[in-house]
Amino acid sequence: MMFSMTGPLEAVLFAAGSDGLSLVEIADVLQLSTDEALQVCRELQDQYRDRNGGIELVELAGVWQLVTRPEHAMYLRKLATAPTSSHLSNAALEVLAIVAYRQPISRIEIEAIRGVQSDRAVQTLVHRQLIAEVGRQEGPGRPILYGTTPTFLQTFGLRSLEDLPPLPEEPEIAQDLNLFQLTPALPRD
Amino acid sequence: MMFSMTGPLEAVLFAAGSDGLSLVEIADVLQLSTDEALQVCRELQDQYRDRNGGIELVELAGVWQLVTRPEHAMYLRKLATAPTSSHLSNAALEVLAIVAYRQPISRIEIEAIRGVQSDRAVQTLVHRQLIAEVGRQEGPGRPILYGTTPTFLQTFGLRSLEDLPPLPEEPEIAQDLNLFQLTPALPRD
Amino acid sequence: MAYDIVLDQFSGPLDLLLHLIQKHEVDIFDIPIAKITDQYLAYLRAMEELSLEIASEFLVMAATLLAIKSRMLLPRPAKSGDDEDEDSGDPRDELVQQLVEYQRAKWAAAQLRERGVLQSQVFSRPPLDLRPYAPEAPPPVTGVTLWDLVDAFRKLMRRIPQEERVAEIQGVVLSVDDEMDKLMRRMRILQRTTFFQLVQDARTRHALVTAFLAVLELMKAGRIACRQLLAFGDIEIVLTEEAAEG
Repeated sequence: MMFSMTGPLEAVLFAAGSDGLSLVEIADVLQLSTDEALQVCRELQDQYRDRNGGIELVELAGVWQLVTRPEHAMYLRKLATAPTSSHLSNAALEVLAIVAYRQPISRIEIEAIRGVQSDRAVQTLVHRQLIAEVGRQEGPGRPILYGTTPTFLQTFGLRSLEDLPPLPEEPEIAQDLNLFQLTPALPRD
Repeated sequence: MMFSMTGPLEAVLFAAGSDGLSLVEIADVLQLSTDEALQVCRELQDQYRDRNGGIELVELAGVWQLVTRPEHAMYLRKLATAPTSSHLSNAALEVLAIVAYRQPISRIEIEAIRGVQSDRAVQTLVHRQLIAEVGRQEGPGRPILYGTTPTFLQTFGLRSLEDLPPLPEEPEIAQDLNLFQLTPALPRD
Repeated sequence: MAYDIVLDQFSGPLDLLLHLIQKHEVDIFDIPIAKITDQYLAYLRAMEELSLEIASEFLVMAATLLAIKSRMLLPRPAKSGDDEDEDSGDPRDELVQQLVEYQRAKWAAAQLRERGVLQSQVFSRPPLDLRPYAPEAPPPVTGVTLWDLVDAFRKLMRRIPQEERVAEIQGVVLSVDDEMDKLMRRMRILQRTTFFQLVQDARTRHALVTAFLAVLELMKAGRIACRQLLAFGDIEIVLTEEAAEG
């Protein structure tokens, strides 16, 4: 019975990503006691050792997480400097455009505009130092707010954000603005 | 030699996470030919199958990536949000199915099959990047032609459009009418 | 019998027709058109009684059914060579063809739904931060211009459904205080801007009112200053409290 829980453990540790999980969290998710959870962790550790694969299970400061085995670092270096990394994907470009014009903005807001998950693109742009955390939003979870960086300005040859070309028209918003009578109605001829 | 490359492959796929890697990228990072890379991928797939652990290797839309095995979903739901969290309406699914099987196709043609206006469903699908403009039809107004996207393949777990189940023959379908029962939640008289 | 299934449940008139055909276990290639037409109209009438709006497509289909029904009652026209061939066929043919095609679409939609559910049981992990493996700064982005950026934005705006462009982002309750913080954050980046630029992401009337009130509050507090160079011109907003908070 214990043995069969290494599968679920591997799955939850994998999905938890670089945050890892504490023993208490593991026990909670797998519905085991912490003693049992510890046993399953050790079991999975042994399995990885025997398999001699690409990943292993480590405990750091009370947090269990899956990591790549150090002997494969050379391949990760290759991955980090792969040729694909000198250009931006369409998704990344789109996210960058949103951040440029709507900053500061959270990832959730970016995703609401794009209609698709954008965590990868956001991460890429942070990594490329084109956008960066500029604050936290008030409210539950205090999500990170992103803004563009000096590298962004350099990359696109801008002196400042004011140099950004004006946004294309959005008729709906223009209509709403009229309510405030800030501008005279457009002349009709 | 082949066998020992599954470790490095696992490490780089683990690092790539939800980005996944194309066969070309894998070959480049592992310094193999694409044929060899494909062989290593299949080998790792077999290893996962034999191990019966928590993760597996899948190919979606031409990208190889590690994912958790579906049978562990119950543990993961506590932990993570599902990738396709927001579900599609019946109307949107119908439009998507028509585009998937009949692409490239215009909105007018979609509406002819469904017998009902479909502009909203089409817009939703475009926004969610499940379908996209792939060209223009010849003729008056040059209507937009739609096709499915890589996001579509990923969302529905397809390697390519060839993975779509073949449409049933006409007579067959007539007998299968009970496939289309309304959702069981509805009261039947 | 209660027509307790709202028409909304049907994605269109063909869907409703298929439901009726299935419920009465009739052959799709030999539809008892009088019976099905009556049933169909009864659904529409029930909807009317419930004062629910009936999409025009449902009414068009009702007219089509009635037309087929009346043509079924007429004796078959004698074969006259010049007449259009379709006219001499079964009046139901076109509808049957449509139903069969639509049924295939429904079948495919059901397949997709199933696969979508299966796929939603599968989870991945965020990519590893590879920065430690690439000690030098990431290679500069090349081959992308400002116009690519603007173009990306323009395409994005085209992709967003009309009604969603003004949709509020969910779960965000707008308060003037929060809005003031947000505007100040933006002002610190922009230093000076116009009112329109500052509030450009106010996507609803409510958001715009909140933004406007926030601007007034910030003016009152002397944290920003506004000026209008031309009558009816854009209002320029300048950050004035920079030294205080940096």
